[in-house]
Amino acid sequence: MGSAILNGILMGSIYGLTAVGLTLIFGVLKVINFAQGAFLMSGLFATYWFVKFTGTNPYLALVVVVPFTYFMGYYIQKFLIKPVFESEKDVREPIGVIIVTTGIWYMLDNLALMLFGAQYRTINVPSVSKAISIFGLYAPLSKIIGFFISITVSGLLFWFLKYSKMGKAIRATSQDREAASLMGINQYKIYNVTFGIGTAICGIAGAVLLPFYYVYPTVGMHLDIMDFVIVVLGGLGSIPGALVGGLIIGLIESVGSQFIAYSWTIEVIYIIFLIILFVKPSGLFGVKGEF
Amino acid sequence: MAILKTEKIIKKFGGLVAVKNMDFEVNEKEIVGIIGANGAGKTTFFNCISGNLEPTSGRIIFDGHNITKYKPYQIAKLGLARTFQVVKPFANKTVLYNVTVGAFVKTQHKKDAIEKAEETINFLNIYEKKNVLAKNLTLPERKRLELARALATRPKLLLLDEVMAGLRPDEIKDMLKIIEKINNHGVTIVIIEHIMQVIMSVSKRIYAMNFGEKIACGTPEEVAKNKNVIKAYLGDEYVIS
Amino acid sequence: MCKLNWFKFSFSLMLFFFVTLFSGAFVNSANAQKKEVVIGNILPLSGPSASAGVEGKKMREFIVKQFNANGGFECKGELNGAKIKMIYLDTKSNPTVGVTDVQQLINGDNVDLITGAWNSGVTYPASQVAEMHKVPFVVPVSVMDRITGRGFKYLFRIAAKDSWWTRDQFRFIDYLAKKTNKKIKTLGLVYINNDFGKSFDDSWLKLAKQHGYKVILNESYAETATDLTPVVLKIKSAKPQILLVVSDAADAILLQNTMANYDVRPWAVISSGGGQADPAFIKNTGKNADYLFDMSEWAPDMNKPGLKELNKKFKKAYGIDVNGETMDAYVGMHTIIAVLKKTCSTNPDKFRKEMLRSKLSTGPFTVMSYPYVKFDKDGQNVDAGLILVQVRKVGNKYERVTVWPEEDARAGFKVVFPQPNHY
Amino acid sequence: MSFLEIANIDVAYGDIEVLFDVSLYIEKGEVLSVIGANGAGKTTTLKTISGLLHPKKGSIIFNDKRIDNLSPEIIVERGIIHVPEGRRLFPFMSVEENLEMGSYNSRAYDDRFETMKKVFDLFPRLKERRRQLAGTLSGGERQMVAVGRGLMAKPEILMFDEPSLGLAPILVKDMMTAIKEIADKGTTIILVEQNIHASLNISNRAYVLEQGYVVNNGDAKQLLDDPSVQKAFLGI
Amino acid sequence: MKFSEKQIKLILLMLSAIVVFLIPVFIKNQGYIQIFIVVMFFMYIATAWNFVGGFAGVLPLGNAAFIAIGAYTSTILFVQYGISPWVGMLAGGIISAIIGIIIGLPTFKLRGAYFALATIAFGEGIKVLFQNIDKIGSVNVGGARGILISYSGDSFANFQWVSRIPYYYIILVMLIILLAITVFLMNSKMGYYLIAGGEDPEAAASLGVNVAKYKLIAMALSAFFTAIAGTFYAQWILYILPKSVGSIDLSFEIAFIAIIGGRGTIIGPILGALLLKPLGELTRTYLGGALPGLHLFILGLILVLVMIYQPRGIQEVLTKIFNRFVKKMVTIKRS
Repeated sequence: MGSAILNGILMGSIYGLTAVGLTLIFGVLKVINFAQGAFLMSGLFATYWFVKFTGTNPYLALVVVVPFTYFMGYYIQKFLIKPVFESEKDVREPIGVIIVTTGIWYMLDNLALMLFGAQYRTINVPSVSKAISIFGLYAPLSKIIGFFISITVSGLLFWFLKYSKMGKAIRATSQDREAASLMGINQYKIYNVTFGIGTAICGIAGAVLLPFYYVYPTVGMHLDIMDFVIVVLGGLGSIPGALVGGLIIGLIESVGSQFIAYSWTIEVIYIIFLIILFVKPSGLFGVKGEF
Repeated sequence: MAILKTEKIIKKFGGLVAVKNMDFEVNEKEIVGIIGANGAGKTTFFNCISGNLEPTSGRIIFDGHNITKYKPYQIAKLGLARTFQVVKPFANKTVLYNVTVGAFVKTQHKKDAIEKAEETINFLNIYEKKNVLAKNLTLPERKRLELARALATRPKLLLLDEVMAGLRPDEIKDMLKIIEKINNHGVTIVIIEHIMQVIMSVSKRIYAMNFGEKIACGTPEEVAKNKNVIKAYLGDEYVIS
Repeated sequence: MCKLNWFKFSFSLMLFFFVTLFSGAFVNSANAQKKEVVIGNILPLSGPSASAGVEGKKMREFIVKQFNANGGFECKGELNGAKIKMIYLDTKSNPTVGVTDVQQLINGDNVDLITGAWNSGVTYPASQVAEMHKVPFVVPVSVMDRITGRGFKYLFRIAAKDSWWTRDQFRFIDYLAKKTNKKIKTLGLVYINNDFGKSFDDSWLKLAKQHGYKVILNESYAETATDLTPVVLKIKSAKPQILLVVSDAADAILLQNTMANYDVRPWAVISSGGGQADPAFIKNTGKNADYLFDMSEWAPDMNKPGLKELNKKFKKAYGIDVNGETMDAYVGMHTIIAVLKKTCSTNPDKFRKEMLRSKLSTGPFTVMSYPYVKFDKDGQNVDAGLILVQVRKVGNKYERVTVWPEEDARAGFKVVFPQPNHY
Repeated sequence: MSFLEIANIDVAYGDIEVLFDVSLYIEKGEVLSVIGANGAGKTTTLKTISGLLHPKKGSIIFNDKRIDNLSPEIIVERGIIHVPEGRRLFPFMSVEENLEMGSYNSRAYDDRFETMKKVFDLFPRLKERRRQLAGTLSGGERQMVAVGRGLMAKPEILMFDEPSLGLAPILVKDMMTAIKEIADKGTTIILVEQNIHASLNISNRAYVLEQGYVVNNGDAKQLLDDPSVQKAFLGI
Repeated sequence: MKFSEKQIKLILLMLSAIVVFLIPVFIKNQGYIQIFIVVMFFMYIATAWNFVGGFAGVLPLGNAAFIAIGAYTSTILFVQYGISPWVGMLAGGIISAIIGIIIGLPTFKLRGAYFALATIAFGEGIKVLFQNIDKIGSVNVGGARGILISYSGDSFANFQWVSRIPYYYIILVMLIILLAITVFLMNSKMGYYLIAGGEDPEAAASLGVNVAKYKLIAMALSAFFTAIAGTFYAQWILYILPKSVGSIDLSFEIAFIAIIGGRGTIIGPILGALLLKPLGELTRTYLGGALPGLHLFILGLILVLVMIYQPRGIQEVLTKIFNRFVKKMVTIKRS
């Protein structure tokens, strides 16, 4: 039981990390990025190939994976999402961007399928995949590292948004686009950067997941839906909310399954999700406009 | 006889009181104006009457019904129509389509509705635009469309929210003529406007609002001379000079 | 408004018309040739079981290439001189896609015969479509019981069915207990929540009762599960002596690695030839799969005549060793070819008659674990035998080593039970 | 050539034209009022200068360079700062952060702490509230932040859109005093107001807009006494 | 002889109708008939989606759930109780409409993206439910194994045939009926109110439109007709499985077909299916093994391009071309 709770917390924080990018992008652009899962897949593949070619530690791969996913997101926003975003500026319920991001998702997933084939790939890092004992509770080192990376990345992101010039500009843009541009902030550059950061976090999540997970072209799909649930639970646009939402999902999955069949836990998650949506659409912890 | 009467309407948004104790009365077939500076609470007050906002407290009686808690569509069906300050046409549909939606209030049949709609469009002199998509209209045309749509519901009372804003003097003149024409057909009209010279020429009575409160009420001449009104409009010192 | 919509509607129908013309052009070209036997293959070429499908496809190509290069059919009858044309369609492991594939093959490509589909869940509905159209369907792999026994006339299965698999799994457990003098009392059952997993679980539960074992864990997990730790923790706390597992490819890897990482070591883990038999499994688990028992119909270390030579040729052509997947395809294709040779016709009734009459035991059929291929009137290969392999370290690599039945076991290897360091 | 010169611009939102052939200029160091009723085009004029809108026709020249097709952030870099109507603060950022955003442009960023000190001198109230979220401030305080934020950008020209809107009369006076003080320190100011008395009192010159046209302009004090101005508003 | 534009369009319509009805007579290859069925099936479900997704102006992404409900209702009734699928079809439609209303009540209060997410969760929730439930009492739901409908000979009552041609005509008739209903509704008060509510709920309400009520009606209609397609699907494939009738991919595909074609227009879903489905089927069958994923990549690309260059769908430009073409025909006839 204790191990189940520990696993729930560790996995939950990692799920949370996968959702942080999604919530950040929503917070600033007010766009739900359906391609989130595909970005995650890209991060996983990038990590995989880095480890395959260099034979080094997956966490070292961050050096390459983060810039790669950052620029991927940056330019996808710049060339594919921005035109639709601009033309929909005055639309009451903009769904064009949702559809474009879904198109990007299909393209990325199937590009990976054509390039790498459908097979499953794992990397074996015995040094971190072994479960170690902490006060009698067991968890693999890779998840513990993942937990700390999740917390660190979220913390760094929080710090970045709170104190850096660019971070403040991002927050200002998210709160009032027009006023921000009157401050001399180029809002589209901010969007590109935000998108880049959001996808870079997916890259980090990929590096964190790979040591105990596997990668194949459509791997993002399950995590995608999971992430939607997480961000709505925690409040769309809230970074701590994403972590808390992740923890809730992780705990339901891990602890809940000690009482009911594992295949039913997902149903529980959907029901909770729908209830939250209907009762408190702003999420459990979301404060509008705050990260 | 009063067709519309509000008693002590209060509307709060969080801590902000947007409308304070508005008592307001309109008699049948009257044209009544509401004036006030930007942010005086005129539109919020309108929204309370038309059901788009529920007042925090108070009572609204329209044509014998207590409509305080009615939904907008129920109020519209009772014969109280409104236009919006920021026009809200169904942008991807034609003028005729827009107006027909309004005309359906009184009929189930498309033929009747279209007939009524065409009549209304004709009445407002935009017949030649009837097959143009609403998004391709000019501002004055959109304002007329907004009016036509409301009018197609064959209302007893019409709430007009700044139908003149953004129009040129000659266009304003046309609009004033239309408003009088509508009124001559027996429709009661309440109109919000800041351009006082415009509103004074049509209204029989005027209410002036500032900071959500009624600060004056009476004939146009009375209101224009009211100190509170001048102060609200031109600033403090103006009254003295 | 009204006018406009009708116009648009008519316009769409116009377009429809053009598409029709366009496709009509295809029809003619597709039917032009007819001096060949067209065999439709439905396989998982993408999706979760893709690696199995892709390797099966390689072996099929290998056989047919050789067969056609040798001049095709030589027999008395309509097929003399005919060659084999293969058409491959991807099922994505999705039953619906499989069904549409079969319909496409029969109705569009006019195939004479169909083979596939690896996933039981696909084979089950897809074979009905073939049956409706009286097109023979040869199943080399899918094991789900319900596939045969439906009174189908044109369905033939070479693989053993799952009740035989589970039967032999329990015989093996009995064997282990007897051989090692260990008292085996408790079982844990873990299965993937799909048609394949569910049908194994059903018969395990029955057999456990019959054999007098106590099931202390019966757990399913969703196909889409991202983290199997909760399942592993449940195993850890229930501590069954024997763990029976049925998985697809991805989850097999995840489950095995997670168990190893949490040091969850029952006396034995016995899997059911699903994901654990996938070539990707050992590649991605390695040491973590050490001492796992997996059920199989074939293993490369069985000392069968002709196998070495076959492996050499195949490896030269495709760069991989033959394995369970490729061998299933191998027997499947050779069964089809052998029977067609005898009938020298694509007539489905003749095919059925010959299928039921034949007992194939020579030539390519010597490489299997069982001595011959023979079908009963349900179309089931009657003596499809099963073996158990254990994953063991050989040299510096992990391999599937045949350990049971004892007579087939690889020289120098014996069952290791209970596994070292078990709980 | 004047400091800022707008020549014959037409501006439209989509198809809807709101400014017709508007021309105006401002000299360095001046306080210029643009007055008119709602919908007259005052805000549009400011938005066009600050680059949020682009004119369909005509030109805007600042410091001898055309700026009418530049994007807002570049115009900010050049030194024209627009304090928008309704304050438009960043509600979930503190007062200090809001002010800092004002100095986002590269001309002002390095001196931000110094400038902030000056702003705090001008509005001591803000110093007390520096850590408070802007969304929780009172109306007057918000307006102070908005003005302070404009100052933080080290403006050459500072444009105010209805700074007195929604403020109690006493606060209007304070605000106008503050604006005057800013002007006295050498910043050129364009002031858009409905409260014409307050604004004309501190202005050098003024333009009167009606329905998108410039209908009158001249010395602020003279316009203040011009009955036609009063008529434009009250219709008397 | 002279024809007006209207007459020419009518003649073209008649001609195309005749062609569509005669296709099975001329095309003997049932493989192509199969593709036509797939295309029409998607035209049908995308048209049903359009009630909510197009006219009511929101983005539902869980419509596969209704297909699942329809398919499961009729299949369970047929397989276990011997009730004809035609009856089951109606039952499934009604159950689905009721569920549509129940789910619509809270979800229509949500805006934009939240609505889309809620429908995704609803769709996935229904799928997982079907996956996990083996039996309810004596009713065998089949769980993750799905339900196979045994073929018991060609029969109209049992809704099953070996030949594809009956299915062709059934889906064709279903499509024509649905289109006729759509055309009729969109030209009635209901249609006007629905579209008005979708374009601007606030303005519509002020004109007397009970926006919520009409959205719910649209939801019920959409659910009803989608569920009927579910029954068709079950009898056509003769096998249902949660992950194939209830999958999120299917929900997405339905929406994308309508959107690419042009949501909120009657022709949109037709054109969308006509563009995307044959492309998908042909690349899958002819390139299938060679480049798996290519057709989905192309789908994604089309989605992105359409949203950037033709946000109102391909119908806009195609209708223009068609109208120009008809005009030209008029002038030719006249000269």
